[in-house]
Amino acid sequence: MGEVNLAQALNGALDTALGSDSRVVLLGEDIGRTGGVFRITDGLLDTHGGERVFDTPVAESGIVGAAFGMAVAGMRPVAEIQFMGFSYPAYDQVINHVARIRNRSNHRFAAPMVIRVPYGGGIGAAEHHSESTESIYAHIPGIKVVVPSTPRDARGLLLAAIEDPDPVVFLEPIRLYRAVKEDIPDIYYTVDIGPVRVEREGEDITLISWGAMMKETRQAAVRLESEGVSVEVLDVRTLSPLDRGGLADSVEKTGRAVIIHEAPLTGGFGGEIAASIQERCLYSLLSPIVRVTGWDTVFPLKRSETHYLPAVDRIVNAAEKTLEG
Amino acid sequence: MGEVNLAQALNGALDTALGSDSRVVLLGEDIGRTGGVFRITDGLLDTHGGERVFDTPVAESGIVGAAFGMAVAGMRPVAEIQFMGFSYPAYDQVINHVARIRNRSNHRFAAPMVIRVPYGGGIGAAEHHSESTESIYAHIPGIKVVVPSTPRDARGLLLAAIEDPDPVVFLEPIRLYRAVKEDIPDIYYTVDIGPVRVEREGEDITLISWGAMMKETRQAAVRLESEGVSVEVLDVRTLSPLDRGGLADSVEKTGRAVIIHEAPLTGGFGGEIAASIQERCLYSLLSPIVRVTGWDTVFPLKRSETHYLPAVDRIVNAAEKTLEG
Amino acid sequence: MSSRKPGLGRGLEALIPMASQTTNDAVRETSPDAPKDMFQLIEPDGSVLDRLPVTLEEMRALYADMVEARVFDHKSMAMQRQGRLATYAPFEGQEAAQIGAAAALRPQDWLAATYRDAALNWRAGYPWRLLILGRTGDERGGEVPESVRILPPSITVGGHMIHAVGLAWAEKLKGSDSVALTSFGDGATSEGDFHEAMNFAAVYETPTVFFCQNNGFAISYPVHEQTRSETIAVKAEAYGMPAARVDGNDVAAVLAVVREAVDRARRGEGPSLIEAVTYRLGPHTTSDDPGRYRDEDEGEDWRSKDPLTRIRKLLEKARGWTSEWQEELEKAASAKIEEAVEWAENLAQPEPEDLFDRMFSTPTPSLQEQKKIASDG
Amino acid sequence: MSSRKPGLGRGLEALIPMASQTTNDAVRETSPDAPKDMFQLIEPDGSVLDRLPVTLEEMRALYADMVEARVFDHKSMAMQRQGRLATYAPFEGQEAAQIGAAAALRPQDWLAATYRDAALNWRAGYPWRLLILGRTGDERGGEVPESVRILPPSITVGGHMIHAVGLAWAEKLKGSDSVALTSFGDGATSEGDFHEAMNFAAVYETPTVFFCQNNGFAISYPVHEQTRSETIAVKAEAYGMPAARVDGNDVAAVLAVVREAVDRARRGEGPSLIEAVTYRLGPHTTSDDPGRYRDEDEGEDWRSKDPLTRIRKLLEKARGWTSEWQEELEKAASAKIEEAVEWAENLAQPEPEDLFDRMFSTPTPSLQEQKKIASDG
Ligand SMILES: Cc1ncc(C[n+]2csc(CCOP(=O)(O)OP(=O)(O)O)c2C)c(N)n1
Ligand SMILES: Cc1ncc(C[n+]2csc(CCOP(=O)(O)OP(=O)(O)O)c2C)c(N)n1
Ligand SMILES: [Mg+2]
Ligand SMILES: [Mg+2]
Repeated sequence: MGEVNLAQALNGALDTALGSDSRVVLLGEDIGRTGGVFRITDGLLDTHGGERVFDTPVAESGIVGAAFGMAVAGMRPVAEIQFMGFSYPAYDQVINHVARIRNRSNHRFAAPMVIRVPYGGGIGAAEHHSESTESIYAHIPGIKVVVPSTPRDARGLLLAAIEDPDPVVFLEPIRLYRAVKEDIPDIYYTVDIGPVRVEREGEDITLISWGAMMKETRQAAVRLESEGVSVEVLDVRTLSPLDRGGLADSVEKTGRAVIIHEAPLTGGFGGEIAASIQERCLYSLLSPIVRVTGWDTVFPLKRSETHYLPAVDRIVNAAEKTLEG
Repeated sequence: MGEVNLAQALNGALDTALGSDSRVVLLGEDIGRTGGVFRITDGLLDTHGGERVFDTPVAESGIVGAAFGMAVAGMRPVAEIQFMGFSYPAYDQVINHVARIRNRSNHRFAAPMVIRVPYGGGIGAAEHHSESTESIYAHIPGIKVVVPSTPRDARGLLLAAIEDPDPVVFLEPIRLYRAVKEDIPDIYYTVDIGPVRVEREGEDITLISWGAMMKETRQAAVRLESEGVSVEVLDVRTLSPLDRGGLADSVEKTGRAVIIHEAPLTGGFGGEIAASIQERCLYSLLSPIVRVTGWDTVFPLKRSETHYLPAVDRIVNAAEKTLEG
Repeated sequence: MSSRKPGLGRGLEALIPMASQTTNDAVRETSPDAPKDMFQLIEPDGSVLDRLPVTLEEMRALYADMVEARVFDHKSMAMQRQGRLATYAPFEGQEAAQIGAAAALRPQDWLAATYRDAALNWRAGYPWRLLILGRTGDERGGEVPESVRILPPSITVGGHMIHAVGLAWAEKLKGSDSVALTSFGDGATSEGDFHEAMNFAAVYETPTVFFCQNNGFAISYPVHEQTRSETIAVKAEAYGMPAARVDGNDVAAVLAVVREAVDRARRGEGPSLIEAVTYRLGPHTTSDDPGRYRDEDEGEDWRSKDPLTRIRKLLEKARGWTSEWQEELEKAASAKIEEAVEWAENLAQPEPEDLFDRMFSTPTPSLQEQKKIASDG
Repeated sequence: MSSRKPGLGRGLEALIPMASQTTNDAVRETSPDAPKDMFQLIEPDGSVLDRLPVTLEEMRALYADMVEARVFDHKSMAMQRQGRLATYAPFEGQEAAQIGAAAALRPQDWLAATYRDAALNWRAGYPWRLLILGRTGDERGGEVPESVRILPPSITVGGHMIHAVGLAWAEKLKGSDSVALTSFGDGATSEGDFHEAMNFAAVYETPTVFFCQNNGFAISYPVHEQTRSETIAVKAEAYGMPAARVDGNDVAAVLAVVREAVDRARRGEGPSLIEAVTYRLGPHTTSDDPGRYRDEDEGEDWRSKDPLTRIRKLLEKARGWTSEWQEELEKAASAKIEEAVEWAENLAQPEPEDLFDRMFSTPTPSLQEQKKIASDG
């Protein structure tokens, strides 16, 4: 496969899945002829044909509900929602049906399906195109929520999600689609859904993030290291089920944590992570766990985007304050 | 008004609002002729007529969207969603429109409206009838989320919500509708949206809850007091905006906190509260903040309900462990 | 133009009023309040209007099924009053619609129905014992046998219709000849999900049958207030989909129409919508008080159109019914249902762990941890 | 039956093909691909088919508005390419639909339109400068003057249609004679929210006009794949609502039909649906590449139906157009738009605090705290 960016890694994973499992079908708005607004499905209609890749009407609840029916009947549908801000019409299908059919039927039926959702801001897009509402999905029992931040993970996690016997909401950081490149294996491989990935090992402080904000988190880590701080960086990767042990292990060691996400503070998933860590390692905490997040506001339009998105400075400042604590 | 239960207090508040403000209209499924499945709107169609109280088709997005339009045009609509488990088809309208019109129009338009949603389990109901997904609403910037647990608060908060120049999601604990009685003033009064209510003062530990779980929380407090523990009980009442100061003040004093809610643990609003408290008073914490919550499962049907709902025992045990810490 | 044609002269297919076909006008001229312009084979007095799609023996079997369903319904109402079931949504009055529709399905066909469709589900293969178990408040009631392709009853209104589109779509892609039928009420057609499901089915030509039991009410809200379209059937025109309106209290007519729709779907001719006009004789659920929103008279009127009575009258004329047989049927049905109730009630209560084990194929580490906490107390 | 009638003989009202009225069949027989059976007053070559709803001077004004709109559209495309606007959704080809519809509204009427409706919004009272400001990525673009009853453009597809139902419902309850018009695309009719909005409007008889610009595509997905109904207009039958299909490239026809729908609504006769058949000549947005999903030929074909050209030809015949006037119009329009652009670009950038101050009537304590953190860094 050679050096690919995150978007190419996803495209390759979908191609591989279509090629290796005849139960896999793709459906979504504009994913066929145009290859999707982000071109993640580019070429797949041509390669795999109109019985595997479906353009759909503009109807998100219909997309997810139809995919659900297909999954129950034994297919492995991968649905694309064009932007996270357009996923809400399908929220009812996700929480009330996709996440529940196994429970409702005591395992008689299941919905092995993937809902791919580009998310996050930073590209100066129109309203609703920059959402990070991962916590409303991570709160739903019965689905898994996965967010890759590297091409390698993107391919491995997407293939794992498609293989998974249960439904997976797969969030794709728009801002990273073409921003990170990596050499990844040209074979069928999966990355386990669940474990956090220790991206960088360190002793003094743990920076915890996922998806798009990994970019700024990595930059902050480099800055802090240059100031002589030994930084551990965790890429959560799977928000649900959450690797509480993996998170606690790191903070147990460093005694300090900063959680970074793009979503608004209140009710953002950082709250869950902070709560969980203090439950497990309060007595090792040298300083309060701090969250660097978006504000409790609507994600703003282009002109104000930088006023909203947590910048590297904010992360570094928070880490420095934490280190003083 | 004399001694009324929570359901009667709400009915009275709606009657008062309809009587005192001609902009107020009610809409929802079966709220007219039958007075709603919980009879909260009982008699209001007769008293105020068919131009103020509207039965609607079974279409939650339509209900909220139409109420939104009415609010923008200067009315004060109060929409009822029959059960929280049926609120999700309207989630898109809430997050993408109701919560945003003020921001989108830089104050030119606003949506002063109330969405009433009965929530919570404990009555052995069918699937979807026992949901507690308050955290998916509390995460939305631009709306307020209120949950009364007493008749007095119910009336005062509902009148405040209707008066509020911004949209309010008003959650009503089904289990408490007829379980708590109280003498409340027979006048127009409001209770401020925002501040937590210190329901009981104490020194050793803070129990934090809201809505339906206040019942078990109160019982746990009594049990603990009988064991000689001085318990402070906070009724959060407003999940958003959250009274972070009020919560911190109490835990600053007691050094210990247990948060109780019915929703699943992961991504439940207890995470936000715990994260916020440790941020503010880590150095006063004598023990980790513990959450006693529903499990990360679907809310089960009648036969298993008691396996899910946090019982008084679980709260007492958690408090006792916390007190040892 | 009415489609009620006396006599037994013509073939069945020509009789079925599909909205996009010739009898279109009949469909469009009817109103839910005056359900006269709809396909009918048997009148309330038992007289037959056209050739029936079943033999006398088959008709006796359909009747027996309706009796069994009604026994179940009455028994369930009684049990709920005794606190032995959680809420129950009775279908009394809708037996013909439900048994007729189910009789048109084959085991390989999928079914996605609602909380009120116990008779439909049962006749299509969902065991009584599981239907009862579910209503006692036990998730194991949703675990139908491996061979049964019926989803657990949908409790949300409207959300399950699109599932039948996905199920049918999958079957089409697999090249099988299974179809999917989804049953729902008049109220459900107000949900946006109805619209999306109808549109997807039409666009992808999935073998889906949309079966609407228009029983006059969405809880307290009468159908003529829910919508300004003259019928539910006419809504199919928005999707370029054929539709039929049928007397939902006429088991033969329902069977004929649904069978035709199922056959069309199986032949690759795509989805269709059927409106079965019927009436809920009982309350919405055991917690409902219909006195708040409808006249007793209306109910009496509909009682005279009872789906069981008309078949009994027909069979009587054909010497296919005796009061002894009726007694036998009722006794047998009671016994079967008693047995099912006993099974459900004697089943060991669910364990606390079940909660955690049912969420995923394998419980996640988080759930395992929570399970441990739950069992340690 | 075609509704194209030559000559200038008949009154306007009789000409408007409302689906539930006489010309129903015309609406139902047409297909989006062959938009011939629709109401038209002016042919592509500028010849007039029937009495026009406007005087020559009014027609000149409509033409001037269309020219101004097109100048805006071209200017915006260019600005976006220079990085001065965020994404832009061009409306070239849809000027007649938008200007015609807007011309039927009065200041007291409400409007809820979309990202592609800049011309419609502008002609109804939304200042260019604010439309531009919004597209530079500034929330202040949504702050229309106090007297203007236009919601900021909807970016989600479909969610805003029900808003026009609520707005109209409120006006009806208040006893005013304001109506609400909502504009949306063919793609939006696939959303469940379209269905719920149409149904609510019909059920409560709100004075709402549903104005659909069927421009052939939802991004890349052609309208004949989006739905199997022959037209968008026919969908109104599912709600018992009248509908009309109109040549969306004929400004006079659009004005006549929308005016009739607005008048009906104002007279208390309830909502209606109008399908304006048109074509998006440009890309979906500045980030779209139409080459991936449609032939250039198709576009050429539609260019020959250009809504501006046909009015120019008509005016030419009536000696109401000269090339000098055209130049004047374009120059004046450019100047106005330049001025608006300058205003928007020179407006002080938003302050970081604005984020927090815009969320509620008064910022909550939490937001005040966050604002402080943000400004302290
Ligand atoms: C999404 C959703 N909204 C509301 C409800 C509450 N509810 C249960 S049944 C019902 C009425 C449904 O009427 P209809 O579809 O005609 O079916 P019927 O009960 O008459 O069989 C309502 C509103 C629900 N179950 N789901
Ligand atoms: C709810 C929602 N889903 C998806 C999108 C992405 N999207 C933007 S425009 C569009 C196509 C809309 O087509 P149509 O309604 O015909 O309007 P047009 O763009 O042709 O004017 C889509 C799918 C969106 N904005 N909102
Ligand atoms: Mg009904
Ligand atoms: Mg379009």
